[in-house]
Amino acid sequence: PLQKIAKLTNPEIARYGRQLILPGFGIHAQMDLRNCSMLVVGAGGLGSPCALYLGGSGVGRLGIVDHDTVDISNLHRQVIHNEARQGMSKAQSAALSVRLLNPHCEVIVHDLVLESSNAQPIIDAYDIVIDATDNVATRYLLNDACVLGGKPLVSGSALRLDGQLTIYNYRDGPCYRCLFPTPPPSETVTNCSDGGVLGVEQDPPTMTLFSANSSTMFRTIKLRKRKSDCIMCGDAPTITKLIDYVRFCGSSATDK
Amino acid sequence: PLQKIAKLTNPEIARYGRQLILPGFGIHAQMDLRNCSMLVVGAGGLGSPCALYLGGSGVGRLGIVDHDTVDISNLHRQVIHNEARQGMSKAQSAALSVRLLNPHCEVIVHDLVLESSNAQPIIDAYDIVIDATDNVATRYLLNDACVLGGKPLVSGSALRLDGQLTIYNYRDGPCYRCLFPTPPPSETVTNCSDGGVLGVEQDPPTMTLFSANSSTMFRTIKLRKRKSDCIMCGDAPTITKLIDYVRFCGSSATDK
Amino acid sequence: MDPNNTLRIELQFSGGMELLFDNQKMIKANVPAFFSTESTTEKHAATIGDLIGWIASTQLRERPELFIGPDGSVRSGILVLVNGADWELEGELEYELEDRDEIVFISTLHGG
Amino acid sequence: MDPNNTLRIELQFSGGMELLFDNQKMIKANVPAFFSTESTTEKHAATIGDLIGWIASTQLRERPELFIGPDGSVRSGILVLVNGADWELEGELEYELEDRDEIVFISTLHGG
Ligand SMILES: [Zn+2]
Ligand SMILES: [Zn+2]
Repeated sequence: PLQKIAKLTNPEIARYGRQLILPGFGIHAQMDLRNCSMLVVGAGGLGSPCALYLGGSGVGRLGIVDHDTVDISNLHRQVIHNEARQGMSKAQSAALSVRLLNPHCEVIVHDLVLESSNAQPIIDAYDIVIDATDNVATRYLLNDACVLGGKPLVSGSALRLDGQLTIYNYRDGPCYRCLFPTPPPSETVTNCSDGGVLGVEQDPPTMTLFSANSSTMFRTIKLRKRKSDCIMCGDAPTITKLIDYVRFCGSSATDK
Repeated sequence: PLQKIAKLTNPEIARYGRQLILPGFGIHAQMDLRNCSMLVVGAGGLGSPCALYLGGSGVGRLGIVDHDTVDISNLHRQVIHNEARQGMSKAQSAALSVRLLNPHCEVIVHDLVLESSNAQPIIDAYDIVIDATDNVATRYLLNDACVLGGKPLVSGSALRLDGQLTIYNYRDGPCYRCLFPTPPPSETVTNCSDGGVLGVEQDPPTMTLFSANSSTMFRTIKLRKRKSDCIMCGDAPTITKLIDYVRFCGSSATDK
Repeated sequence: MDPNNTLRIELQFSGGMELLFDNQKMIKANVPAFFSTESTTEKHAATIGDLIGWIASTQLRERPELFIGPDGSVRSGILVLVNGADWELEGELEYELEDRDEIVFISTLHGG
Repeated sequence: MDPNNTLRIELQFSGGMELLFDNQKMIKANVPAFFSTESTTEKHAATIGDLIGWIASTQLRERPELFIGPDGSVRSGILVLVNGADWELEGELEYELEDRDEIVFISTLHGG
């Protein structure tokens, strides 16, 4: 686990000074960031700004999971990569950019596909998990591993001009399965990977919606609490270890 | 002016392919971007994502104005720069990053302070102007130059955890002076340069507010139309060339 | 209670749901205030459950299975909001519609 | 019309305005429904102009000049919303308050 420190170094104070004087943020929030490890799953459209801003702002340890390689067709919105890095692992490329921005952030590259067989120890090693992936099977996998590991899951998704942002498994709020006990029929899942959203989330449990082509671009929705009969996070859970998520979600789950 | 092209090259089609298949975007929107020149004024907290995403998405020509140099205390949120570029002009550094991301975007560096004496020809050379600056005097300067030059002005601002986004001088909507005929008293202006927001804007004229610490994080406000008695964009304008904005706004205008 | 009454309900669609409704993000619908209770002639006040069936049969232009599930609720992966709140807080299918309610159907997104 | 009536007005503050009000982003205020017309004993229905003066004298803890201008309107750089819309669309100072109105005061931001 990340070794906690008791005070910032002088170079850190110089770097984060503008945040330190922010009312409602300050030294305590900066120390919380510095002593926190976060795992960003996916270094694509959502993972790009996510990793850049988290790394820049002073997260102590940042894990980046992605098995894909940088392709020219990614660069129109995956701004953490660049043209010279075509063919490089996206996790590697994202880590390079974060290290150039902030050498104080310890970046860990997970150049792999997250699966039932390997997810739990990786999730367990971080304090907070951020789902920036684009398929249903990984969403259920991350949800279950986060419930089993007791980690909050920040889940972002985007499609075309719409975006959604939710925190699951946090402060008596729901897990992903409380909201969506069964996966959608495979024919309803489109993984277009185009669009974008980033935001902040709060108590009580809410979902934030973004839509660039409606008159009310943003709305915040009050969500249910944790469901006592949820098979994952409820009072008597029936799932106690990771399952086969590709089978659970049907054939479309890992399509892109 | 930017030379218009009639069709995309094959490398461009490969790069922007994911956008080209986006419903409601497609080839026409991509051509509009490609044949458009935009000026981003300010390469700081708001200018960073702005320049990266506009450059990546395929704007034909992107001008970047900033006279500041990269400082270590900028890097916590000005993610277009990096640690090795300390001391480099921010406009230069931002241009480097955009070129690495997308060599198809023609990036023009304006390493200068925008003033009454030099603003008009620079503004006139672009199709759309984006105000990502942090002081009142420059907001009025950009507003007036955009009204005189007939350019839409996309104005973003952020302070602490709040953000505001508006398009001025566009499709019979108001200019900045229609909303704010006189500058605020100097003691009310804080240029804390901390926070962040980015978004999209629409007909009718609206302002989008972002607040990370209120329960309704986002709201969209319907704005007045252009005011016929506005001294800048009204039916009988009394300002017909750029004025002294530092004097107009009082001493605080260019403080940081 | 006049059984010919209708309720003015604002239906909204998001996250791709609108593609099933001719790309309309919003429909102002006049929904019957009462529905027949199954296998009797009695009528009961319209619930969200009734609304879902009514939408599937009167508003949907294509592929109702992308909207309604075999159990008569919305298919999995759709979140329903009643006046801005998760419908689970309002009784889900049993919630009785009121005049001028706003009901939102959101399909979960899976882009990254 | 009972001149002792009050209107329930929800005041919101944004863009730093809240710092003038003990960091409250929202205040549920009971505002007099009628105000005296200057230099007469007559009363008139409360307008936003009256509300601004009332806020400055009853709600503001410090530095009222950061809220109210010398002309009795808000100081420059503050945008006022009436039920979500720019107050210019509603008559600005002359708008007559209604019970349960939501009035938002937004200071323009100048961070970049
Ligand atoms: Zn659950
Ligand atoms: Zn004007």
